[in-house]
Amino acid sequence: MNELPGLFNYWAVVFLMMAGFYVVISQGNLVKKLVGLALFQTSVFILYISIGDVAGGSAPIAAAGVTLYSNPLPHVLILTAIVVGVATTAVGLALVVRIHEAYGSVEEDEINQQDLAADEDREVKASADPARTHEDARP
Amino acid sequence: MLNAAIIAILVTMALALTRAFKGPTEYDRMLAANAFGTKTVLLIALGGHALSWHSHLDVALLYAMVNFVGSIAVMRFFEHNAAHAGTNSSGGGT
Amino acid sequence: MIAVAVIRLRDLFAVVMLFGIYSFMTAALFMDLDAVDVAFTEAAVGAGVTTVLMLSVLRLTGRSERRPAHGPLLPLIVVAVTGAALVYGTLDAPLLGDPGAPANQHVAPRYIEQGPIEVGTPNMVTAVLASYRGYDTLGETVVIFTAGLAVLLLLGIRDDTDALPEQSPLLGQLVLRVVVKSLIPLILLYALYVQFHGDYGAGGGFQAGVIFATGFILYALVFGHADAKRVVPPRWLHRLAATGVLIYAGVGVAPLFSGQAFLDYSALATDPVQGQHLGVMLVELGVGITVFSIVLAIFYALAGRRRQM
Amino acid sequence: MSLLVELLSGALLLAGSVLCITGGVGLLRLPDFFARVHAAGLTETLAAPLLLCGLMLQMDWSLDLLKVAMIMLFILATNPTASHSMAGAALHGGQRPLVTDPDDEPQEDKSSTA
Repeated sequence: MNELPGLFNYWAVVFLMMAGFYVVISQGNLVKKLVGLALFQTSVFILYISIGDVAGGSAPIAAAGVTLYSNPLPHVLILTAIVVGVATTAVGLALVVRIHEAYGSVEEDEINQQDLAADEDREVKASADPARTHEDARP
Repeated sequence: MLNAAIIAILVTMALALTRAFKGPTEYDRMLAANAFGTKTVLLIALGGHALSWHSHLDVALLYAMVNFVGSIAVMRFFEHNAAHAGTNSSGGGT
Repeated sequence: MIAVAVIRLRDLFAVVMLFGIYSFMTAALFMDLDAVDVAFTEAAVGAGVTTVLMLSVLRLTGRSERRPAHGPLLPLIVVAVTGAALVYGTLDAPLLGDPGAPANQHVAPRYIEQGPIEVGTPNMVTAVLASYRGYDTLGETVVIFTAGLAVLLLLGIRDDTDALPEQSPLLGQLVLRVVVKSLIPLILLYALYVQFHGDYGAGGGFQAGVIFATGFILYALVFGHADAKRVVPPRWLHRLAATGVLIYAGVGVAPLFSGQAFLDYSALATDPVQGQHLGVMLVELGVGITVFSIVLAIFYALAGRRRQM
Repeated sequence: MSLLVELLSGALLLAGSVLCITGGVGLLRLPDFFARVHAAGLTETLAAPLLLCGLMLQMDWSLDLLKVAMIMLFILATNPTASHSMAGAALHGGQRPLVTDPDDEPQEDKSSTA
């Protein structure tokens, strides 16, 4: 499908990237957000790989009688990036698991609510007993 | 004939994809995903031969493995949920 | 492919399923763009490991949460504006497959022309990965190592094997068990092939590590975590991960003794090309070990955790 | 000889494609999950070897041939297993095969809710 008109690859990448972006900013669920991030990531991968593609070139493995290869450099970068990407995704997932254990939810707004409630709780206590907050603040 | 086969595989992939989107139950989705994976293996094996890609068969072999592992993982997830459903009475929700 | 992305914005479990499909498609696209190694990695990582990890997290957090927090209008506008700006930016970009594009002019020709001669590996991706850009790859390996450490720190390193009495629910299926048992050696063998054949064809340390880990993940999925941990204790994994990084760094340090630069493998043997070859192989081995142990350790940490409430 | 091989390969590929599409249509059209499993699993298990055999007949002797054989072996081993345990999982998870005519289904629903 190398005959697809010139700039199509960029548009596909932009579309995917925006889809991932949309998921990240609009969804409240943290797991969903991670999926969105992964989507964003793959769009960047595709961008790099499509930049490195050379029309009519073959895979960058030296073979007799082939003179035109596609650019190996983006391949290397993305190769490592994919594995690093899965490692970072795993860190994100681990965080989500911990958050779920601490808050009992992976929804952003519920977590915020709980935080707010906790803050208010603390403020109420603080206004009731100003001397104690002073002590609290010192150490 | 190779081209015809490739087109057939593509059509089947599209059908499986539709099922994956529609899938009334999760099991349908899983089935569709599995079928889709197998079709991808075939597509890469045949299409790679037709377009003479380099070392496409390695990739196809790897896909076959990964597809299987993925299905097993999903099934394990289901069975886990089913086991929980017995005690929780709600299928895995919080 | 684009359609997948759109309709994917739905129920959580379906999202993960469809993400697997999407990964397959991405990998097929990479094949089409002549990036064999990348397709290899994406297939092993995206479709296999990511799906497994996401599923084990969904098992922990529950999957039915789905609530549009606020109206989709504002994010849509933001996204549309950003997208439009990006599309506008691409109008000047070089066309797909243009050999004269700036990205293909700078260092790539040197890698392509000199790689097989200087490093002695026909697969240029491997040559660039391990030799020319050895520093980068060392950095990536350390990043993976650090990520593994972070996951372990977050989820706890204790390996309380007896705390997991639950048998795998799939253990009851005889057919599955027999087939899986006979397939795992094949997978591991294939991983070794990928590891050591990476100089000549698609493959290398990153992919091999992931495939190797996939084999053990399959075992753990079918036979339960306790059994898998008896085969590969997590304690070993932690040491193996460090060993991999050490192998890499050690190969890098070795040339220093003979007055060469860090990671200059030519000094490893009397013949520079042979030295390069040896260095590349050792480095790939280090990478493979690290990736394998980190992926498996992450899997243990995420999937071995029981639901808290 | 080569013509024979060519013809044979073509026939295998054609048969495989037909089966493949049949499976796809079955996957989409059949009324319940178990029927779909059987459609997908059964046709796939036959279609994949057919297609791969057709491919093998077109290739030269090399290591690649062995790889295709490996792929075939792998699909033959994993596909039925996966279908089998999927059906098992679905049964375990509370899905029941649809034994009645699908046209009766709405009535049955009504009677069960009433």
